Amino acid sequence: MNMPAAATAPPARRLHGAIAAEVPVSSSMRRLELELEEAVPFQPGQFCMLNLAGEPALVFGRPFSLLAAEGRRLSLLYKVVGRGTARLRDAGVGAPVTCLAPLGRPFPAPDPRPHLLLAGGVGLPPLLAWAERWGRPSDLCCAGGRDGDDLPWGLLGSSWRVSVDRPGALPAGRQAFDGNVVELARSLLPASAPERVVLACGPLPLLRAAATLAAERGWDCLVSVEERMGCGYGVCRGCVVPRASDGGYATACKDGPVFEARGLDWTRFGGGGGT
Amino acid sequence: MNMPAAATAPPARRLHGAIAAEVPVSSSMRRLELELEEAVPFQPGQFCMLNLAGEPALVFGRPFSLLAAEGRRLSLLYKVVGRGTARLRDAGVGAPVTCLAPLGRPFPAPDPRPHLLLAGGVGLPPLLAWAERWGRPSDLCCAGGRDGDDLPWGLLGSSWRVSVDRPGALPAGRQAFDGNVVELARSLLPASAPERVVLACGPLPLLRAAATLAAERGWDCLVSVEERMGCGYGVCRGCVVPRASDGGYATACKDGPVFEARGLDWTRFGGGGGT
Amino acid sequence: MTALPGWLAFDPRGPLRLGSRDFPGRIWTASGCFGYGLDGADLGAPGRGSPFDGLGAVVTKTVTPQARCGNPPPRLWETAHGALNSIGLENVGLARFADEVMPALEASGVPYVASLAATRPAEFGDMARRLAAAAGGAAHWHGVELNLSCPNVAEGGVDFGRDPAMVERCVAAAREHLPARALLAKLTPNVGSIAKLAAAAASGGADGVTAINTLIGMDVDLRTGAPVLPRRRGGYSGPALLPVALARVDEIVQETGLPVVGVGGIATIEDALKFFAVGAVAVQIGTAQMSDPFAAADVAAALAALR
Amino acid sequence: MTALPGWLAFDPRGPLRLGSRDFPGRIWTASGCFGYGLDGADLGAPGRGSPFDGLGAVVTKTVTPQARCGNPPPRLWETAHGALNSIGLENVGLARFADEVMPALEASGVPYVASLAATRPAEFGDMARRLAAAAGGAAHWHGVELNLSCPNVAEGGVDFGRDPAMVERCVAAAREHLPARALLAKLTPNVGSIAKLAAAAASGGADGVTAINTLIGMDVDLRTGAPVLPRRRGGYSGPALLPVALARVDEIVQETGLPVVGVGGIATIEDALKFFAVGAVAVQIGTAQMSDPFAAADVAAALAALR
Ligand SMILES: Cc1cc2nc3c(=O)[nH]c(=O)nc-3n(C[C@H](O)[C@H](O)[C@H](O)COP(=O)(O)OP(=O)(O)OC[C@H]3O[C@@H](n4cnc5c(N)ncnc54)[C@H](O)[C@@H]3O)c2cc1C
Ligand SMILES: Cc1cc2nc3c(=O)[nH]c(=O)nc-3n(C[C@H](O)[C@H](O)[C@H](O)COP(=O)(O)OP(=O)(O)OC[C@H]3O[C@@H](n4cnc5c(N)ncnc54)[C@H](O)[C@@H]3O)c2cc1C
Ligand SMILES: Cc1cc2nc3c(=O)[nH]c(=O)nc-3n(C[C@H](O)[C@H](O)[C@H](O)COP(=O)(O)O)c2cc1C
Ligand SMILES: Cc1cc2nc3c(=O)[nH]c(=O)nc-3n(C[C@H](O)[C@H](O)[C@H](O)COP(=O)(O)O)c2cc1C
Ligand code: FES
Ligand code: FES
Repeated sequence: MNMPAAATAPPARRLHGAIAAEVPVSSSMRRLELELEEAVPFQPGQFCMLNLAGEPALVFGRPFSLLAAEGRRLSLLYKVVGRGTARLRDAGVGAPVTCLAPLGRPFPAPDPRPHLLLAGGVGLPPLLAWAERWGRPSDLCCAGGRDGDDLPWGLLGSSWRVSVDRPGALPAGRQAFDGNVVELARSLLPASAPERVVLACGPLPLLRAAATLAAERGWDCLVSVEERMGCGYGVCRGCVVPRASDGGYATACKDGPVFEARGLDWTRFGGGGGT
Repeated sequence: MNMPAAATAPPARRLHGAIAAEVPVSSSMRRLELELEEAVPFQPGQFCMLNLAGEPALVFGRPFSLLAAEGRRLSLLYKVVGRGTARLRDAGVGAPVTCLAPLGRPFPAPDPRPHLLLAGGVGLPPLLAWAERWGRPSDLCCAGGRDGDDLPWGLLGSSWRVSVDRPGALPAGRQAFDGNVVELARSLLPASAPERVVLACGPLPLLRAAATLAAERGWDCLVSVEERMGCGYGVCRGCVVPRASDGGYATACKDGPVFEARGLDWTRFGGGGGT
Repeated sequence: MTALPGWLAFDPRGPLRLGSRDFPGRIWTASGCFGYGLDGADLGAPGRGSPFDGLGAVVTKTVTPQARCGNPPPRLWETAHGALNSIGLENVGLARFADEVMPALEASGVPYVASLAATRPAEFGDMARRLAAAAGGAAHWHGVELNLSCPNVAEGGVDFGRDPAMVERCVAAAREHLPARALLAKLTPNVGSIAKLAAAAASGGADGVTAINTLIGMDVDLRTGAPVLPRRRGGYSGPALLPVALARVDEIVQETGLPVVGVGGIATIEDALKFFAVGAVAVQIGTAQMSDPFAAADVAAALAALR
Repeated sequence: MTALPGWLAFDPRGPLRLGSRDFPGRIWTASGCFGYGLDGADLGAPGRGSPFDGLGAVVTKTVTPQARCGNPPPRLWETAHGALNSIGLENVGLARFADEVMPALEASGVPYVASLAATRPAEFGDMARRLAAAAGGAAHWHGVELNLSCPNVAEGGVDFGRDPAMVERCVAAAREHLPARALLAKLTPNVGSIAKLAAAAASGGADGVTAINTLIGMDVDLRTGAPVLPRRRGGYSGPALLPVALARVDEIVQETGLPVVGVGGIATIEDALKFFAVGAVAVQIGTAQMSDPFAAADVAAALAALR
């Protein structure tokens, strides 16, 4: 197989810090900026485990992909889906946090082949970061949302193609495909389209559909999985995904979250992460 | 025995409401005002069980004496001593609460004898309420604090005599006795002083000392006890104090919190409430 | 939660038949957390209902053959995620229960289950016989729950209730005198296999089991280094207990198929539905009922309101 | 907490002798929650220390005679007050542990205790023999903890560890081959009398016991009505467990006087001091170590800093 070399990951640190900014960027997505004690160099696809200090009700940290780092400021995008993210929204600027970052195996740096980026839901941030760092005009970037309001248009450069589950109001000058993001990609890439490396991040059905598309065409496909995590740094074996090779499991936090799609056993996937 | 008739208590209700105001009234004491769905008529010495809505970390409600009621606004005074009171302080105006009130047997309405009020720490609010409602010039009102800053001077009318554990700065024109509040009363009431009804509220050592003083002089003495409470309305049998008559227990929330001192067995008191 | 989940195997809004009795609902209050079912009616207000509205049953505070004055205070301690108690089965005794409490309950019309504790099978039989004799015609007396699991009494209590053979004999002794009441055995979670205890209760003739009583728990006062409860360890209840109670109910249902009344950490309609999901036929609300006398009534109302 | 409480019966800042071994400290990490003690060293930074600073021991993930790939996901579930896990003892097996993990630990200099699980006494004996043979001279290998209490494996696990006679035989079988290591038996709280298990472990030759492993717990996904864990019930750990663990440690200390290593819900120096108050000789940090790799090191540092 002709896989791109994985970018080398800088070491993770436990960092103290505080919430520096917290703003909505779409009807469902919010941008969180943390001011930490140190800068966090990272590779797109890596994530952090975030703890709100003094919240004994939250037993585990929460994994979030890293979006951007400027000096000691680290940014991510998140959706409020449960009690941890609700507290994050309500904590307010200045609230103390601890953060393990950067964690996990990132998406690879680009090779000469063009890429197909498939992002859905909270799978968008790492692919936004990848496109920002490494995207080329030849790459096709597709993002899926529930409706027009759901997507952070201000962050999606004009090169991003967009699909929505429910048509609705879109910003002036923008268009959206009516369907899911893999259907959008299929509509743009006929069976005869030249080889691309697929990078996919989003809920399990998206990853499955991306893997199927890639398999049909014989393309390489890298998926970033969402699994429930305990430690985030490889010690608890809680965040596993089924490995194709041997019936065993790989950890999403350390062996992943980015995996070659064909390295995973898609028939044994659990219901741990996104639906 | 020649006990004053207990004032009849209005029925308790579960009331929804919200925090309407929350202000410091001394270095350690804060005034909380609740806006409830209904007015709460009460007798001094009665209390409420207060729950911050949506705080699953607090298993039980917190008991607080009732200070004042104006229309649907109910006021109390509290000190931050643990996690419940800390959350109360931090909850902010508008935070939803539920409140069971008014609960418990109040202090009795006055009879012809003059009274001696002995208040310490968070035992002050019910006696403030009593003095406000029923106090006469012949009553002697004594309040004890840790130091000059500890006492809510704005609420203590000039008739209140004050003792402090540690001398320190006092407001202009005010004086304080150096010692505890029962010592203050002894210094003002020689052994030959005429009969008084003692009303005491505060930590256990204060109640003990008040009971001893009253016993020495053959006076009636009513004490309001602080016990850890579960339900506050008599169903859990968690808040008991030892009864003198039969080796059994009475509930602080329903049989009390106000008891005749001689009805309690002071040798079997636990360490549940204030120290 | 606004609609009845489609996955439910039965409609929990309906009445419940246990043994030969029909209970008017499946949301009950737990023993020891709502007294004898005689307090709190006055907490309601015109138009706002009463704490008893919609309850399937009040399980009364456990009574023993003789009155007990209970343990010395402090008896309650809140921990970060639950509560510790060491009440020590303070109760009015069977005679006053039969002569005073039951007539008052009958007068109020609240459906109730009498909770009984004793230290020998024969004593359970005797209590059952006396109750049946005193209140044979009581219309609102739906059942008896045998408390085989109180951690806070010195003689017997949990140890007693951990032996399947003993559980079977206690149930059998009570069953004999209670042909017309639902008979439940309340089990302790402080045991290896709770399903074995449940099976023993069924062999003794129980119509079902109640699970769980409190876990054994403890806290220390860091100022003194001493246990916060005079008897060192007490019963641990409240929110922290829910996953344990759910697992124990599941264990019993999966291994025995018996009707189980679930209890432990339940405070909301969502909590209750989790117990129905694993097969509980009814649920009881304990600690939550203490901090809010309307807790169970609110859950019953929320359940009734599900579309 | 800034000063060492006056009520402490011993100075928990000092080293600990267990059997024939001296441990450099009394704050340990718990098995399964910090891997093999080989991850996380890189999380430290110059001037900010490492997660291993000040630890009395890392108890490594339980290993079994053969490697295991563990249970299907999801394996973890956060509840309102704790965590459920169903890892299923995924581990590299004894051979790789002895050949790869122990040499790496020796190289790193971290004090460690090897956790072993098996399904028969003879198997425990065999594992102990193989470890002793492979690593007889290992300087940082302080002890062995026999995991007699894992709730997440089908064959054996908790049931096995609930029988005092079996506990005694397992300990005795391992003891024979481990004269020079501290030997601990890790006990389950899902039992009536944990003190009886502890006494049995002592009869088998254990130098002390570790208490507690996880409670049995469960949660349900309200969208589907199904258990959140594929194997329905799992191990319940974290903050909710603390009062239960404290009570179980107290029970063992009061009834047997054995050295107990306390574990369950510990996250702070205050939590640790509660266990020392009831007589634990050391404590382990499990779930808290997962959410913060410095949890145990921070507690050790806080303890060392007490005046
Ligand atoms: C590698 C990785 C990167 C992620 N990046 C992002 C991101 O950039 N932005 C974003 O909004 N979300 C991201 N997620 C999902 C995010 O972690 C969850 O939405 C979040 O943990 C939910 O927490 P909660 O307390 O609000 O939800 P609750 O449901 O209350 O959480 C309960 C538990 O389940 C876990 N959990 C719940 N949903 C998920 C999920 N979908 N995936 C993994 N664990 C879950 C929580 O972490 C927690 O342990 C990522 C997940 C992973 C694994
Ligand atoms: C009848 C009565 C009237 C009271 N009136 C007042 C008042 O007017 N103002 C005021 O500030 N305080 C009053 N108190 C004391 C007040 O209830 C406690 O300070 C408060 O419950 C502490 O809660 P916490 O969560 O901050 O403390 P924590 O220590 O975190 O509370 C843990 C548990 O212990 C209980 N508890 C802790 N301290 C006490 C105590 N001294 N007495 C009873 N329970 C306690 C709490 O209610 C809770 O259940 C009164 C107590 C009683 C019994
Ligand atoms: C203060 C208190 C008193 C209790 N008394 C009894 C009792 O008398 N009989 C009994 O069977 N259970 C008793 N219990 C146990 C409860 O009925 C219930 O089984 C347990 O608390 C778990 O449920 P919960 O978490 O909803 O409280 C008591 C519990 C508490 C908190
Ligand atoms: C994810 C996870 C994995 C665990 N694996 C093991 C194990 O392999 N062996 C063992 O003896 N205990 C294991 N435990 C139990 C812990 O060591 C500890 O006894 C228990 O979790 C209670 O402590 P805590 O509340 O600090 O986590 C595990 C616990 C968790 C949460
Ligand atoms: S979350 Fe612990 S190993 Fe991945
Ligand atoms: S607090 Fe429940 S009876 Fe007094």
